[in-house]
Amino acid sequence: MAWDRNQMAARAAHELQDGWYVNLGIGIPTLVSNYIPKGIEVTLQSENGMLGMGPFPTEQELDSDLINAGKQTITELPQTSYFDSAQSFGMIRGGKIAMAILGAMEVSEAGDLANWMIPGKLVKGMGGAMDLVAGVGRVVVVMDHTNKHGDSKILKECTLPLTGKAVVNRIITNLGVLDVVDGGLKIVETADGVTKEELIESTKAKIVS
Amino acid sequence: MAWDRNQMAARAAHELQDGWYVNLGIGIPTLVSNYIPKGIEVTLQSENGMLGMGPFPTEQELDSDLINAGKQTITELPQTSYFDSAQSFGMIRGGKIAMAILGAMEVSEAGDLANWMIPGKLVKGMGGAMDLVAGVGRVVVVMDHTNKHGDSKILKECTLPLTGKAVVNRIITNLGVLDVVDGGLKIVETADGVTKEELIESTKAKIVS
Amino acid sequence: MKKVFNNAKEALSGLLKDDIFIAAGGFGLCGIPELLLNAIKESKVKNLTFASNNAGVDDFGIGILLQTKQVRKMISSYVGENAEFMRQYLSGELELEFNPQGTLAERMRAGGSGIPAFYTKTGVGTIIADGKEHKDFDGETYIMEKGLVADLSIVKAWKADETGNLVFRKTARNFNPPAAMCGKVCVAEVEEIVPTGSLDPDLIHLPGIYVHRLIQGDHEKRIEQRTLREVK
Amino acid sequence: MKKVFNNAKEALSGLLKDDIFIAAGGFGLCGIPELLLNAIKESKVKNLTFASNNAGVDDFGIGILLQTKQVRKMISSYVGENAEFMRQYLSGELELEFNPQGTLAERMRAGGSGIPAFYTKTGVGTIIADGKEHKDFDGETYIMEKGLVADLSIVKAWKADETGNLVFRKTARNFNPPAAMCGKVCVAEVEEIVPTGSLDPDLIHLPGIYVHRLIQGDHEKRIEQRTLREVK
Repeated sequence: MAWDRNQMAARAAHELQDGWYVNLGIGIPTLVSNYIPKGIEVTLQSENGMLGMGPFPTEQELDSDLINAGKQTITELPQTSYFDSAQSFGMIRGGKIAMAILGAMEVSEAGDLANWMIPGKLVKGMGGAMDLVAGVGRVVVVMDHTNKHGDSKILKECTLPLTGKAVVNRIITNLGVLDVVDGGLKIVETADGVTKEELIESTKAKIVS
Repeated sequence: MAWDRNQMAARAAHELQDGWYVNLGIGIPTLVSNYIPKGIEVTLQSENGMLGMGPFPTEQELDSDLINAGKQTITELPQTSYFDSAQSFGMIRGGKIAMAILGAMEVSEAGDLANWMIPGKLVKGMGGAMDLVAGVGRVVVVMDHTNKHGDSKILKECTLPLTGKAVVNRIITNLGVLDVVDGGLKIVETADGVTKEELIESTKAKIVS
Repeated sequence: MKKVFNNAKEALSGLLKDDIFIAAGGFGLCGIPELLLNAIKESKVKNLTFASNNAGVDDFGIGILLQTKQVRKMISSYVGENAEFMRQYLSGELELEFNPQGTLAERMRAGGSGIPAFYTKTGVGTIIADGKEHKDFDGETYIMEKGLVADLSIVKAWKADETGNLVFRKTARNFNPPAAMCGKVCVAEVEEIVPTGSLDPDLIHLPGIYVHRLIQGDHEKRIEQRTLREVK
Repeated sequence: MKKVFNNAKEALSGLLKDDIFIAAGGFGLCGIPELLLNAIKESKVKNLTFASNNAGVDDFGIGILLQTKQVRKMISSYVGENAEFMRQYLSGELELEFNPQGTLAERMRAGGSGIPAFYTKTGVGTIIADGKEHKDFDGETYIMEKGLVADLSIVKAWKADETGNLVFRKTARNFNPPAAMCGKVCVAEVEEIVPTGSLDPDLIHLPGIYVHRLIQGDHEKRIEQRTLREVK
């Protein structure tokens, strides 16, 4: 019933197209790199200043000068290039990154995204998330459909402070896939064992057909 | 009587300070590099994208990938670095270049500079001159005091289209040295064999003391 | 996704149309995309707008497209070396927009970096500022300049790997990186394509993300002003 | 003009005062000017404003200056790793200005490049846009962000020559070049100073014009999240 984290990541991986430069957020989006379809070459950007992010290092490969945007140690690949953070966000804002796959706290039916702060709670900062959603060619959100209280994270309007307004193109949850279209959200597909009605029932936003 | 081109360049070279990064325009300013005082290290910028410009090449050193802003073949030095033109003008606009020494058609008593176009005549373009005069720390003009008709090139107001408004700090001519100060121009020194009166007489701008 | 093409004509296939806006790298005749310019000439597309610091000379660089009257407008900082340019400009056949050199470079960099406009002191109080928005910051006046986004960028580099990572040589770098950034599509010509993995990732001047198509070829690399020093 | 100093304390001599604004390179704990931060701690200057993407951890990076309460304000994009930071922030002792990461990097680059302000889409429609000038370009709304100019920049590079030309290593480059650019004075610490002439002029990441003082020293280069893959 419904998709687990890895199935969500695998579904998100089907969004990738050959030759694309892509930015993956932390959490489930990171798992997407495990499911890149055969024959599809994508280059992962790490927004601190790297294109061509490789896997985590072995003990021998560990290098304190080589970390990703989540501050984890990583490795480089044959096509890797390094650059400074101004250049890195230049390519993000300039639309050179074809797609970002990100987690979210809330998404609205207009494609508004909230994923950086909860008022009254510890605020860590938006990091590069606002730049990414404003700049990249396509924003795909991967998240659980509901929060731990069972409430829909897809809403008519976000209740949390926004990361970006009208920035999300597609939402992939454990229950299915929705596109942000004119007038609301459109169901693209449902997860294994989930009916259209169940998906609609779990979604507190306008579904259009 | 008065300074020749080389004496003007030699005088201009005394404007240089140790450790400065400097941009020299074409014409007499280029000659300044022949008179850099002993013990003074300056680094010359070529605004197409180079710091640490060396002398013209020998036949053997000739390299089509290595030219200065005047499109002449040049050489590099041990401290040379190359960068792109956006970075190059970033350092110019950002005030990182301590001084530019430039030629001029006209300078006004307010420090306005005209050195790029004569209406009705062939206009070649301003190149980097507008960026230089707007951005560098100090602008020194080196030019003949009068034009070929014997008219002062130092004026109350420029008659030609400006390269920059209130940008010139010091004017070095064949007759002497003038500073742009509040209310007009101040005589700093006169050239060999030129009296203060002669300098004033040749200058169609307000001289203050 | 193969970026490497056999020649300039193939690399430009599908990208050229009348009336498009092309950003070109190079300064003077140094680091200009000569092979791609030749292919544009042969394509016979016309009414082109070029953002390029210079306009080449009569028989090299963008100059060859002026001879064939394929250029409608130039955005440049200095065009002094080109007699045919001047003839067309003075006769009104060719439109010319002068940009200060640094403003032109920054407009390209901005357009490629999602910055629609920025402020600069360059040109304040001159005819360049006419009609542009003025704004004061900390008591100084600046003018607003807009980012440039070109339909196509053509650039020249020294080396590339197969993923389009570029390395330039000496002052031939010049406008090539900002020009590459500002194109919706960028085609690069290089002297040598090396296998992916043979360039040091720390020493790549322009990451392959900016480069969509790539060719290797022989370059004339003409010298505009051969200036030698006397050897004593 | 000698740029090379013996140690961090000497390199900062005459540059530190209460209330100054310092831009620091580094991302997380990677590529941070650890020696200069230690010397700032020892100098006991206070009321500092820092523009730095992160705030270090409690006992490393800018965190050590939070422990000693030398910092009045941070301009950062992410400060999640620092418990003392959060305590001071929540108690009102520390002022915090969140900047989106790309906006912060671009503000530094702009400030160092004579650009007092630029427009970006980043943050439009969010609390980051509150009070900022909005402007439409081609039907899209952007906000104006201002360039940052710091009294002092402190950065960390891998290698330098004696004229201050810098080379960085892998992702330790990050904010260091833009931070260096935006300082009225910039002090750099490196792992190795090599003789002038031993760096390839084509492969210098940051020209020495941006670097006023220079030290060589031993770096801890602490790893924040040691993440390994399993070897089968």
